[in-house]
Amino acid sequence: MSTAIPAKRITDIGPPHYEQFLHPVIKRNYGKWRYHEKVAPGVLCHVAESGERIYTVRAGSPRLLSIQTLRNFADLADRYCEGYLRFTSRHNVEFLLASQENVEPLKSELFALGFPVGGTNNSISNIVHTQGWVHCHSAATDASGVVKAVMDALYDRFTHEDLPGKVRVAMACCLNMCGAVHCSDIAILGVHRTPPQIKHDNLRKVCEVPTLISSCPTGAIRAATVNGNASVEVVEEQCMFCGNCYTVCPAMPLNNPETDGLSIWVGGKVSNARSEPMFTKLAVPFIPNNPPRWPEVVEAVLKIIDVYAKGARKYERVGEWIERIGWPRFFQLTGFEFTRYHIDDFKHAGLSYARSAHIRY
Amino acid sequence: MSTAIPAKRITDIGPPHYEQFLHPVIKRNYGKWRYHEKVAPGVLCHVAESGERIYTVRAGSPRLLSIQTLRNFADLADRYCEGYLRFTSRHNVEFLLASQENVEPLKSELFALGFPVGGTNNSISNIVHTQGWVHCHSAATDASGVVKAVMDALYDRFTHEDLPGKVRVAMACCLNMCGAVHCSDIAILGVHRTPPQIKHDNLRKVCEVPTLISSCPTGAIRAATVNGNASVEVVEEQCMFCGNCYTVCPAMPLNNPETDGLSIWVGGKVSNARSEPMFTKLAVPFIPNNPPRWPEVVEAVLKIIDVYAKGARKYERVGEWIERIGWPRFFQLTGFEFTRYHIDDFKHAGLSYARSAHIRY
Amino acid sequence: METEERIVASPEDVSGKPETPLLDQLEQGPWPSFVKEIKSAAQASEMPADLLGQVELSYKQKKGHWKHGGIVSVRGYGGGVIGRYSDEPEQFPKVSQFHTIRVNQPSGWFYSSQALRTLCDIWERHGSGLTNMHGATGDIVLMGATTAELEPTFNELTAAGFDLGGSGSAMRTPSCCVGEGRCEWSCYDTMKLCNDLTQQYQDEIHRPPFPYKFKIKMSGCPNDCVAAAARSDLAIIGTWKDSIQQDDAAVAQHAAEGVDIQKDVCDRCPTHAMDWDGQHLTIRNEDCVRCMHCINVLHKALRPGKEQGAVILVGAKAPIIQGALLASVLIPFVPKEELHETVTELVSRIWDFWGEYGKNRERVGELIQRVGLPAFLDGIGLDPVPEMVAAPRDNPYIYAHETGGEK
Amino acid sequence: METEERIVASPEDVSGKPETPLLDQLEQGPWPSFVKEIKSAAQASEMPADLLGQVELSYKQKKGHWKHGGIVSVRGYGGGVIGRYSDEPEQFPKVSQFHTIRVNQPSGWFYSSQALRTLCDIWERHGSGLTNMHGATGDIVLMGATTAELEPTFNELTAAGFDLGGSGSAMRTPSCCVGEGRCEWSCYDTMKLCNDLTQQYQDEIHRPPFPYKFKIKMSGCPNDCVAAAARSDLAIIGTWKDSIQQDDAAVAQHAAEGVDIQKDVCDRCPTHAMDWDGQHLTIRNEDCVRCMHCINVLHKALRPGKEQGAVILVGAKAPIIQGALLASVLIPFVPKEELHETVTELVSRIWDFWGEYGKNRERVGELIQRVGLPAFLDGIGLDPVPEMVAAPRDNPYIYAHETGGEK
Ligand code: SRM
Ligand code: SRM
Ligand code: SRM
Ligand code: SRM
Ligand code: SF4
Ligand code: SF4
Ligand code: SF4
Ligand code: SF4
Ligand code: SF4
Ligand code: SF4
Ligand code: SF4
Ligand code: SF4
Repeated sequence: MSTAIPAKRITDIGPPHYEQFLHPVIKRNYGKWRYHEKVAPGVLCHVAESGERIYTVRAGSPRLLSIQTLRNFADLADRYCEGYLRFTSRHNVEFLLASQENVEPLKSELFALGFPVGGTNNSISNIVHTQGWVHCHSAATDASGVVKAVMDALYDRFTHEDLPGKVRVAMACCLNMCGAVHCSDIAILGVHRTPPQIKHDNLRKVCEVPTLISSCPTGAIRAATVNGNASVEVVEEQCMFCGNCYTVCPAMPLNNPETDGLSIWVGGKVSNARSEPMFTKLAVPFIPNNPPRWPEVVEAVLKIIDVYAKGARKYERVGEWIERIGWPRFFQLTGFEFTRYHIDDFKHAGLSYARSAHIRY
Repeated sequence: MSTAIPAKRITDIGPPHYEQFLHPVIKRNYGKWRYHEKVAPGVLCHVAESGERIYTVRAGSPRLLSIQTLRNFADLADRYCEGYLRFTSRHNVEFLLASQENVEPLKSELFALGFPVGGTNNSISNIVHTQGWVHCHSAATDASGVVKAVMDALYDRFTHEDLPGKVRVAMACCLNMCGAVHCSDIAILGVHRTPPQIKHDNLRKVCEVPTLISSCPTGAIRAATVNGNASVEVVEEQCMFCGNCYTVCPAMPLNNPETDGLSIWVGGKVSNARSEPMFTKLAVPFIPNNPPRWPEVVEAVLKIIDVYAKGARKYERVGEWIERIGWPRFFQLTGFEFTRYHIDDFKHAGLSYARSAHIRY
Repeated sequence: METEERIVASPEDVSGKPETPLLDQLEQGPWPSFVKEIKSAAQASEMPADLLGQVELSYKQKKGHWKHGGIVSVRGYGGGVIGRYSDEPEQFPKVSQFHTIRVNQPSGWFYSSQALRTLCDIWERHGSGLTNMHGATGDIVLMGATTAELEPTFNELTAAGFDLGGSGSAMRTPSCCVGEGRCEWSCYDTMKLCNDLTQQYQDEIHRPPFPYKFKIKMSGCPNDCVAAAARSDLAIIGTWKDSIQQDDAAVAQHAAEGVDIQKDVCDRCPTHAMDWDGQHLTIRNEDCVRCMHCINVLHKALRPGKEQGAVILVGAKAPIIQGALLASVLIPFVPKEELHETVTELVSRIWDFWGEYGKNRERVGELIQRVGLPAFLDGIGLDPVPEMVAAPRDNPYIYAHETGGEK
Repeated sequence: METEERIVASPEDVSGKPETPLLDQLEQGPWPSFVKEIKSAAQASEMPADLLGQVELSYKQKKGHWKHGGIVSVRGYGGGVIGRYSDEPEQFPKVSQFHTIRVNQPSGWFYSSQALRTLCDIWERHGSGLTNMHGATGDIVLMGATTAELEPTFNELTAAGFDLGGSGSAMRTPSCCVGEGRCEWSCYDTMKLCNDLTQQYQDEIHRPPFPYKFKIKMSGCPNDCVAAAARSDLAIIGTWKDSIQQDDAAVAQHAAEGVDIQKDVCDRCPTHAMDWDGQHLTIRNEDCVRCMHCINVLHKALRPGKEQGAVILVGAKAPIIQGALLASVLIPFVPKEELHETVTELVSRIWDFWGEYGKNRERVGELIQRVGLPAFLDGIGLDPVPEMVAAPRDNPYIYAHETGGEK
């Protein structure tokens, strides 16, 4: 396939300098922005001290993009944006426009191409997610498919800004949690629930046993001789299916179609706005894999957003809302069952118990 | 000395029933109180649904009381209270009066006897404290003496109700913390700072070695043979002088006049009012023993109360005030040095690090 | 290592009693002086003078002079007395044995003058004449008895209607706030429950049956005037389920008398459950966490609701061994009518589990920390409820074996 | 144990491509479809069709079909490529090797249409035509290359001015929020710092030298739009030291436009640092914790102060191995002029300490948890300041050896 191979090998040049990719309005007003206006869902206008304005049109993206789609984006940028665009930290695409007149035509074209404009202010932006069955060996579920199913259901929440506050949804397909699932308003997390299936035949060949043993956070792995091979065994009661052993040793896969599935987490955040950053907490311990549309997952997410939208005060993030109403009410309102799995039993578990008589009845 | 020994041995009768000790007004209105009035520092009036009133006059006590003083109290109770009195959970004495006219005469007599009236509402009540050199083998300092020195300095804070909120001061003479030192607005805590001095000669005779070894929270104690005796050794770097080994084994005393002393802690509370109960946090890691008046301890406590009284909002407890202004400001205002010892390094230490960009400058 | 040199306390004064120049300084100052108390007790006993002498030595040397106590008690009891011996018995022979007797206080620390005098008389006959009113756990502490006087003192005490409190790995003397005795906020009868439980557990108090100590404390409302949540294995804290009782006229009166209701009440409500429009106070009781603050401030206008009972919390303790613990919620609400029965049943289940799984010197709170709350709940047969946690787990390390992979 | 039966995916349709009835359902619905994207890429490459087939198999079996990746990279680099192999290579030969190439994005993810097209063209020549714009760390992810195409792709990329990002136990591709590029709140130039650091650490990015991965993320203000505090070993978060810049006329305008300043702004300030009397907004800046909320809401009226810089936090990470960590404060404030120098010096000290004491696969945050912050501070030569802790210790278990008993 390859054609033009350069003569001299170039290395360690780092990324191209961003300056060459800045819209002229941005270049002229770099670091001299004064304020911004909220024009419409998915449309922002930043005003510089100079009075110059740059419009941003943000479109939702499945993140997994073909070069065909990228070329479409490039064409749109040429047509409306003097050729400049960017992507966001949540994998949306942003078109940067000097002229307000171009906003509506660009929006129409984006919608026509199937890329909704939205995700700004108090809407639900794109779901930050991971590889799933599309590319990762570690996945307990797919990522793109779950995200597609959930975002189909949240479409109006993307194109409208009618929530009390920002809601950040994230998805990761295993406990490695590539992304910020551990600090999201709502997180969908793939979980394994059976211990690794040890491939005793080739374990010694593909793994370093001491590294493997020390990889287990709970010390569940012990050296053992199995069928005459030096191998390991897992004390099953001590295993909580984190998959760390599999990461360091391919002979320890956890995938199990019977027991793999998803869990739902709520109430995390990263921003320092009002409250300090917070971890996401367990809402639903397990939902079985139900491709291609994972309806139980979609339902659980919608349920949370629904009660949040009804109950939260303006600017309250999901976690802030729950802190105000209390966890018992959250479980009441969502109808999720509170189980022993919700009670922490890991390292700092003891600090998570309710240590006061502050109770809502 | 003993005289009248009863004929039959009586056991397991429990305490006398409280009812016989209740003032008639209290008996009549038991469980039917309506509200209370704040009459004056140290004087409360509780009003029953029936309209009846009971006055309470609270006097400060050193807690260590002679029978002579108790008899004086009994006389006062007879004179003004139909013979009824009680003590409080902070070891003050409370006289219960049916008639308001008796309040002032009683107060005068109490002051004359050297027992100040006060300790109610937003004053500083009695310092809950422990045995110290007066009775305990474990003490790193005295308790009664420190308390006397501090309360002399806080006298006006006891007889006046002019603080923003309640301030509870507690004192314990070793890490066993008999009392609620770990949850007080200000706590004075005796500390050892050198490892146990092992009495190898008689250790085996007076202690069970496995129990001793397992008593150490940090695993610093190991079996060892010393001068031919089966004994133990302490890995000094692992010892943080908690004294638990001494509690289970008399051959492990920690007392050391050179290194024993006191530490000051702040910001704890027990009540659920407003904020949840809180632990006390380290303010001053070490002050040497300086009997009989421990001037550095007195000074540190006064300093805290002084800046608190100036800076706190109404009803704010010390811990709530510090949470609002932030710990950096607390150290600034008090002038206490912030050291590595203030940073937790015990079991859940990692959770005490500042996990946000919320910073006051 | 311990310094072996012997410093003689102080030259004796003319009366043959040691001089105590350091302690004498603690007779000065306005706060009542324990030194004066000791000196006053010296009128009737020879022990206080030697106590003063030994404490003076401690002040000089910055070092205690008590030996680690051995086990002493009265016949048939395994506790209630803390044995204490001087390590300078030659210098201070009258305190060579100086034990304390823990006498179980009446609920709420109420006394008649007569009862107080009876105690004083007994103690004058048998001991040093020094007391603590009271010990940190709540007992009347009679401070300074010889071994020989323990049994006679005990016999006189029981004859007078008093009995010993707990020590060692026993149920400790329960204690409670004044509650319905003199407080309008008490949501159950703390003094009665305290007395009932104390009577019920006489055997566990007097004959240590546990891995370690077990303390029960009772407060009538969330102000927790007996600091139960900080220092009792079982804390019973009164609360209510329905709405705060509100007297609008009295609210207005508080406002008229200068209470800034917006600032001092509404703004300080932890869940912002109150609105004040300058005329009327509205409480959204479903948001109220029963913290007591508004009731404390508007003490003539607001009161706890009528559906009263208590929240039961478990596991508080001081730092030794694994770090201090605040009590955590075990049963969010028990109606006051059911409190005695529920506590009795709960305590017996907790003791069973603790007796089976508790390690030596492991408090119930530490046991829960070690095995985890879910296992503890299984052990005592309680269902998990969200009120038990500040928040659900934030780590994904879920052991899901019990169900064979299915939850 | 793993099921060994082999299920054949789907009957092939007439074109010889497998049918994908399950995935096809994900072409429905309003949100853009990754299935459509894969099908569209199939126009120019044979890989996407086999990818679809394998994913369809996964959907059928509820099970992934990728093997644990081996190490593959380009010449002289130790990372930048994630090796990936199908465990059904016979059924899906075109994805038997299906590696991803991590291409370091330009700061702030800015592109010209020309640059985008260049990337597409290169990727059309060498790979599947599928991308992630972008990976969770920030890279341009070129998804689906054979081993043989890695080197040619790399050569074309560098010729076009692009280079690989990080993987493995390396410095990972730094990333930043849009910052001064399009945000009025940015307190330092995030894009420049991100680019400078990326260039400076090329060697550490391309040749893994550490015990584990190391991530740096930069946000221009405490809104933290790149989630640095949740997922970077070093988080550089812009903030200011002086007072919030306030435009009273614009405040009034916000109020006129319907913002409820009392309720939505003042009442939500975490430290209640603001008063609104209906006319004028007063900020007590000494109480402000720089949370951004009031600025966010009154976005035309308030701005960060003029004395700008950043707070540096350390140690965030996902749960593996010892539990997730949020970043914690290491340096409370660095003036923006000194940021580059300070970060460079700090990073080198952290790497030294980590290199010496870090265990295999131990992130910096976990190392700090293990050895304790005081020891870490000693190790990197920073003095403790109270801003580093949420609160001082609450347990009395103080190791005081370092000073021989004297502090
Ligand atoms: C474009 C982007 C930065 C970038 O370099 O790519 C960005 C841009 C802006 N953010 Fe953000 N944020 C962006 C990701 C984030 C993230 C990170 C994330 O979501 O992973 C956060 C932290 C989220 C969290 O806490 O979990 C974030 C928390 C905020 C906040 C705080 C909101 C809160 O109340 O907690 C604001 C303030 C606001 O919206 O009022 C904010 C405000 C803004 C403003 C208004 C800043 C400005 O003046 O330009 C920008 C437009 C926001 C909007 O969408 O309405 N941005 N913002 C990111 C867009 C992501 C997307 O496509 O949706
Ligand atoms: C007598 C006593 C109960 C007893 O059975 O002995 C008692 C009695 C009352 N307490 Fe208390 N409290 C008593 C110890 C406590 C304790 C326990 C302690 O200090 O060890 C606490 C928890 C302290 C803590 O949080 O660290 C306590 C926290 C409160 C509070 C909550 C204050 C707060 O803002 O946190 C109130 C409400 C108030 O004062 O407004 C309260 C209110 C009251 C009231 C007003 C209740 C009433 O309506 O009668 C009583 C008079 C209080 C006063 O002193 O002004 N009481 N109170 C205790 C007196 C101790 C003393 O001699 O000073
Ligand atoms: C007398 C008293 C202090 C006082 O001056 O009032 C006291 C004195 C002693 N306590 Fe205590 N404790 C006393 C109340 C407490 C309290 C407060 C409470 O009960 O409300 C606590 C904290 C709450 C708790 O239980 O956690 C307390 C926590 C301890 C501990 C640490 C226990 C723990 O689990 O953390 C020890 C060590 C031990 O038990 O081995 C201890 C041990 C001791 C010993 C027996 C010393 C020892 O190492 O064996 C002390 C005897 C001193 C003496 O010679 O007189 N004492 N002790 C209190 C009992 C009087 C009474 O019966 O009324
Ligand atoms: C591609 C990407 C997910 C995505 O779909 O975007 C990804 C994919 C993988 N991550 Fe990740 N991580 C990716 C960003 C993250 C992030 C987010 C971030 O960097 O901001 C995190 C959480 C933050 C953090 O670092 O803590 C993350 C936390 C992990 C972990 C857990 C690390 C930990 O210390 O907790 C692992 C496990 C490991 O390193 O062994 C991991 C491991 C992996 C591996 C290499 C699988 C493995 O076990 O070796 C995945 C390869 C998937 C594949 O075949 O494509 N990945 N990974 C992201 C990198 C793309 C890029 O370069 O832009
Ligand atoms: S979250 Fe797990 S399964 Fe998903 S991409 Fe990351 S490592 Fe792979
Ligand atoms: S999955 Fe995690 S807990 Fe289970 S054996 Fe592997 S490393 Fe240990
Ligand atoms: S705190 Fe320590 S020294 Fe003081 S009485 Fe209790 S056990 Fe004894
Ligand atoms: S004092 Fe505490 S830490 Fe030191 S050896 Fe004894 S039990 Fe262990
Ligand atoms: S705890 Fe409540 S009921 Fe008991 S005395 Fe205190 S305020 Fe009254
Ligand atoms: S009791 Fe506390 S939580 Fe309830 S309304 Fe009053 S102040 Fe608010
Ligand atoms: S982090 Fe702050 S500076 Fe950066 S884009 Fe977000 S709001 Fe703007
Ligand atoms: S930035 Fe945050 S803390 Fe500071 S005044 Fe505004 S809302 Fe309050």
